[in-house]
Amino acid sequence: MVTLCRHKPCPCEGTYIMSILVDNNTRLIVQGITGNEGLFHTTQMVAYGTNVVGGVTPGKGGEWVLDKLPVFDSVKTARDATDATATIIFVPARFAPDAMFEAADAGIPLIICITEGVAVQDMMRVRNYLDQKKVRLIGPNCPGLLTPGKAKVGIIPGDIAIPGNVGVVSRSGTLTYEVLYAMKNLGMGASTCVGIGGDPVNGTNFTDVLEMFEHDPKTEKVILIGEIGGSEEEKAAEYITSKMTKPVAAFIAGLTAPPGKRMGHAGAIIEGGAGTAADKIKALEAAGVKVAKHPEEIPTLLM
Amino acid sequence: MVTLCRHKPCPCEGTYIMSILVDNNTRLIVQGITGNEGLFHTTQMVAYGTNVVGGVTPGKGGEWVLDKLPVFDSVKTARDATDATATIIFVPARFAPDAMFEAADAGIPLIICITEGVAVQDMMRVRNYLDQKKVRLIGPNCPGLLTPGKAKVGIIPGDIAIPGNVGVVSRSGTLTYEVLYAMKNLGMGASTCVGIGGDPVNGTNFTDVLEMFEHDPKTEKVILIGEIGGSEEEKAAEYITSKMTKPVAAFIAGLTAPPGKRMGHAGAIIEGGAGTAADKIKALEAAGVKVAKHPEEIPTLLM
Amino acid sequence: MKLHEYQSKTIFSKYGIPIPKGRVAATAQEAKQIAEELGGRVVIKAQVLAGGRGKAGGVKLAKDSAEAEQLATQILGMDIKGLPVRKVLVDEASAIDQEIYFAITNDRTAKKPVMIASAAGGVDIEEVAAATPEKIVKVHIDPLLGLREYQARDVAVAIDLPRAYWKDFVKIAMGLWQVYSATDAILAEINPLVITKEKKLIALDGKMMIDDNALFRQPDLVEMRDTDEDAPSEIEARRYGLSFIKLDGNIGCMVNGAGLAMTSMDVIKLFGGEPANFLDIGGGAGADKVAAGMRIILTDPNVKAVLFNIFGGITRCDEVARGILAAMEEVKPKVPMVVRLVGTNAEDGRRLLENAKMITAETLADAAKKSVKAAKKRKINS
Amino acid sequence: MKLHEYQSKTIFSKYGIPIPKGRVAATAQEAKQIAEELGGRVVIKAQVLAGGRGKAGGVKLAKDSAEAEQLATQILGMDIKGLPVRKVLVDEASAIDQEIYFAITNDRTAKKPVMIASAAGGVDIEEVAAATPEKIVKVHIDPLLGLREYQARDVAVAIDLPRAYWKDFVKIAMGLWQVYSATDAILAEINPLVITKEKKLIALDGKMMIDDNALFRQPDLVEMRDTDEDAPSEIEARRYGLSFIKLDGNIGCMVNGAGLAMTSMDVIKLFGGEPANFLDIGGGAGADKVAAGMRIILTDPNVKAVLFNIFGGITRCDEVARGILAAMEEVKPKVPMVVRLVGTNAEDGRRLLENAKMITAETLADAAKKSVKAAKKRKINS
Repeated sequence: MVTLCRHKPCPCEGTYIMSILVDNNTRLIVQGITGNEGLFHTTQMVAYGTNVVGGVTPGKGGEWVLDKLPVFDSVKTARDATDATATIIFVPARFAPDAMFEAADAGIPLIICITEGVAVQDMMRVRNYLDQKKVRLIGPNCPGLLTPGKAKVGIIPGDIAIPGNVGVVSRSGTLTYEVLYAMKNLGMGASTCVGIGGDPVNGTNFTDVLEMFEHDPKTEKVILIGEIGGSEEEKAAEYITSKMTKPVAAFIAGLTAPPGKRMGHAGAIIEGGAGTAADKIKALEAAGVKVAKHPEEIPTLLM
Repeated sequence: MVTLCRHKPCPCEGTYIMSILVDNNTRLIVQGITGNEGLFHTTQMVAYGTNVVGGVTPGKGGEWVLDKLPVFDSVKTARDATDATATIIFVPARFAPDAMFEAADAGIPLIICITEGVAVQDMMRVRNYLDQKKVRLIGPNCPGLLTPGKAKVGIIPGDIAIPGNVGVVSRSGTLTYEVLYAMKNLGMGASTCVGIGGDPVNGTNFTDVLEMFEHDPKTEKVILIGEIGGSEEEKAAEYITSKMTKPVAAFIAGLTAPPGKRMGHAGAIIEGGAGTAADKIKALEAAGVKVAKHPEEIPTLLM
Repeated sequence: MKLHEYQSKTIFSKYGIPIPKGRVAATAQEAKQIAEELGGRVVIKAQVLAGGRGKAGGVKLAKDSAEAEQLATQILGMDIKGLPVRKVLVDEASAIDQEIYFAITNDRTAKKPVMIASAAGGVDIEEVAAATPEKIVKVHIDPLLGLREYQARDVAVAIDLPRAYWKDFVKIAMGLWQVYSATDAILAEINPLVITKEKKLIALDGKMMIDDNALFRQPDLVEMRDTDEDAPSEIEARRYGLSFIKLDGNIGCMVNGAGLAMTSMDVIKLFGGEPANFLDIGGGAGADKVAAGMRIILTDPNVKAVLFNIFGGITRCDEVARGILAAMEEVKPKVPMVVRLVGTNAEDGRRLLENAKMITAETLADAAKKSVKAAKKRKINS
Repeated sequence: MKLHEYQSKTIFSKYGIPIPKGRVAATAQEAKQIAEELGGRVVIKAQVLAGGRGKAGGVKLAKDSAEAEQLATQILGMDIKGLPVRKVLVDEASAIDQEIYFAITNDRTAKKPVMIASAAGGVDIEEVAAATPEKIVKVHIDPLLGLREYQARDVAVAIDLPRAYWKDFVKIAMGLWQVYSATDAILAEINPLVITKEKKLIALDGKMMIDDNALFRQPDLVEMRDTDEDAPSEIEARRYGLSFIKLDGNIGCMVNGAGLAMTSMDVIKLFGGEPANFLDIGGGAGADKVAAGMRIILTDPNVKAVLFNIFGGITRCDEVARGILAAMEEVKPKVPMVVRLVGTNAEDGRRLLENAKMITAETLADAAKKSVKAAKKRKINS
């Protein structure tokens, strides 16, 4: 069974799962387990030692995957049969919203959605519905979670990270691997690596994860990997300033990126001046965060 | 300010307002205050002594009603200006759903909707939205609330009831008046009378109100007035059996009513065998409730 | 408001639910022609807004167009539960492998729409539901989110639908949800939804009921209303916004409020009488509504006495009294009238009726007793 | 995906939002004819997918059809921000009393759609937002419930819209919400929404952006895509599902993942180089995608060196290596190539490239330095 936050008073009000998110107690199902990507990464996750307990592909209930994982027609039957505590979604973008609604309705408290390219109006509906149900979502368009040595729930290559005391949170995919790899090369290990995904509307954000790391006894330092767009990095800087006691180092991608296609005047009005890499770096530095000039430099800032 | 439930442990989990629902501390606004019905009943409520603090009619903000009640363009401005704790809705059926959504969004914790004829799919959306926001709704299609001698929030004629220790809850309108009138003629007074309305999908139900009465120190006995259709009376009987310590008397209208137009097979499947007056009477009698043969008999069953 | 089978199926088809080829006919000749166009065997189905038409002989299989004409003649001459058959639907016949029950309706207890399905569809579905409730699947729909495909798939799984049909079933379910939402239905029912020998899912029969309170935004549906089958008195009542149901007794009732109206009927019965109707004049009814109600009551030759029970709230008793006086002027009733006025402006109302030779009563029980007595007396006299 | 003004306004009109009479023209003759049909004064507006066209002289008022033709000729000959004007919209001119800003877009922070409005509409709205944010009204919309009329009314009140216009404004707001929902828009903007001297509310200009991720369910909108204005390399990239943006530097980049692609550009710059493009081949790209990406990069004559930075995860390095080899076979590149492969199947990939005369690197910093050096050398040599 999942480990719930045990802090008293509980900073998350019982809404999320701690220390952080996944470990050997996680019982994982895979939505889209018989698809190409689903099957490939299920194999990888099982090889890593993740406790995958089954999968879902409508129309393939009753089949078996890797000779030992049962396939179900629905998340509900999968959960009933396996006591799953988390689900990872590998279905195509147009089916991903339904997959998330289904997981939430089946009572799965933690959903990791790897799928890229989910329509944003769908994501707003999903997010608002999941919030009502107090379900935690990671992603979509994210590489998932890695608690080195314990569980890999996603697509982060398992061999590029070693266990340790540094929490890593990132909006990016392969850039995260770059950082984990640089850490490993310096002998620095990660407590958990959380890829929150780069979509404009997603589930868990930087501040949520920083809060988990702040309260996680296994995490002593934190690396934050951001990029241009939105204002999550600025919000993270606010949280770091007001609540965070553990040291944080960061990297922000996109200093040289051309300004994105503008969202009319509305974009400028809603986003305000925020969103550039320079602004984000400034906000983080003002919060006492050391910001690296290139990814390989990040771990050295915490040594 | 409204009086919140003060029971420890709180049986309502802080979601409703007690002792019960309205009294002299209620600060009421009227949605649709400048309409015919709204104005007529505002006059009656003010005359009764209800603390009406203003009203809402979009497009008439800045006007005054009865020389002393300010009219606002929106519930939000009305609430900001008056600190209203409850609202009563007198707008036409097609605008009533919006009026309820608006009141909920403006943060009014208690909504009484008198309007008759609201479409049922609208009501399902309203009810589910209000539940999310933890807003209490009475009605629609109901006569509202009367706490004799303190506050009249609705259309129950004030002079047909006297203060007392009997809680009255009813799905019907004029049938409720009949019972209050019979009580008064016998010198029996009411703590609060709650008209929950007869629509298939509404806000507060019998069990909610019975629970409030059970915990209300001012209520010693309860009268329940039901009618054919649905299964709220059967649910009430279950609650009475398992939780209620105060004596209850009841009347169920419709013993001679012809069976209603049938809702295909689905109606029979969903409603099951329930819904007839005879079934309801049987369920209530099994719960120890004395059931009257005609309305004037009800008060005598509690004497 | 109920829709006919042919109307329901036309709407189904608009939202992508497969239905048999066919058309509605008002004459046997038309039926013959449709059968010719369709070729092969056809089903002739009486279009009446009443259940049990199959058992009443209103649904017949014809092997060719000649037989179709003959059977249509027969069915168009029938009365089913008192309703004359004015139209028949001529559908191509389907070879059936399985009958499924599938509907979306409101669950008032859950405050949500609900899908209901069963592998044991057909006319005996209610017995299935009563005897083996485990064969009935119910899945609620979030009214703010709408039906999601996985919910439809869950239903397919739960009724043991073979996998080959899941995709089509999901399409039908999503279509039925759109039908339900777009038409403000309180019921959208397919029974049976059949698997044909050709391995297709088809909605063989359809039933819809529309929320009368939502008709203001459903102008197309209002035009579909078939008033042929309502009693004239009910059509007249609807015109005035009155809620009226004709019954078999002899004491006419006019009451404000549905609950009080039912109660008045109950009390009449309790004291040995039989109500002739249910009539709720609603809240705040003016003199014209009251007069219309009285005309409608007095059209019924069975009525031997009339009971007025008005508890003024929104309704003002003086207005009601004026309506009664106006109607008496017009229809010159010959039956005794018992009137009981309480509440808003009751004094004024009573004063207005002082010279109208009506029997007055103080309480409902008193009024009921007096009307029962008056009706009996009248019976003996007449 | 951006829509042109004329496309946006056609959609607005479909959902009941009033727009000026007018039509789009591809030639000055057509523009003249439309002006004749409309009569009176007309506005000629360049249809390009770029902002600031008014300040660039792309919007002109013509007093008659002759002047319309003359101005259309002039505007159709323009380039605005590098984009040739291929079409003009000819609208009847409006006499304006007030300009309002009104839009619905996504608020990513709130995870909800948001209405934005201001009484101070027009081209300077962003300055208004920056200098006097209190003049900007924002109201969030529940994505499960949708826009409700009272919210639109609240906006009308908040921007001090005179009461006489509330009803029309609410209609326009509900219409814009339907536009936004039905088209999967990420932006539906009316600027200005004007009050005319004739006391009417009209959407004088419109701008829409559609969510590319939702185009699978928007076939009608896909057909509206104007590819004339995209760089040919970007169109080619889109065909292969690659994310490509041309830049002004001389070091071509091919990277998997947007964040890592941006980072690679940043690191090139950090070590003194200038990236020639942004190119994300995405996750799990096969050899064909890689080959297409390489062709696109090498079409740019400015490119003096290419940096491949692949961190294998879903993407397998051996697949990427095969793509590089295939593309090299085809395009015979003459510029130096720096390649860095890490992660899934990196060993296999490196082995495949052993004989391809590429510069290899261990880290990103190393790879960036080497490519900068290679590009400089090449510059001197060439």
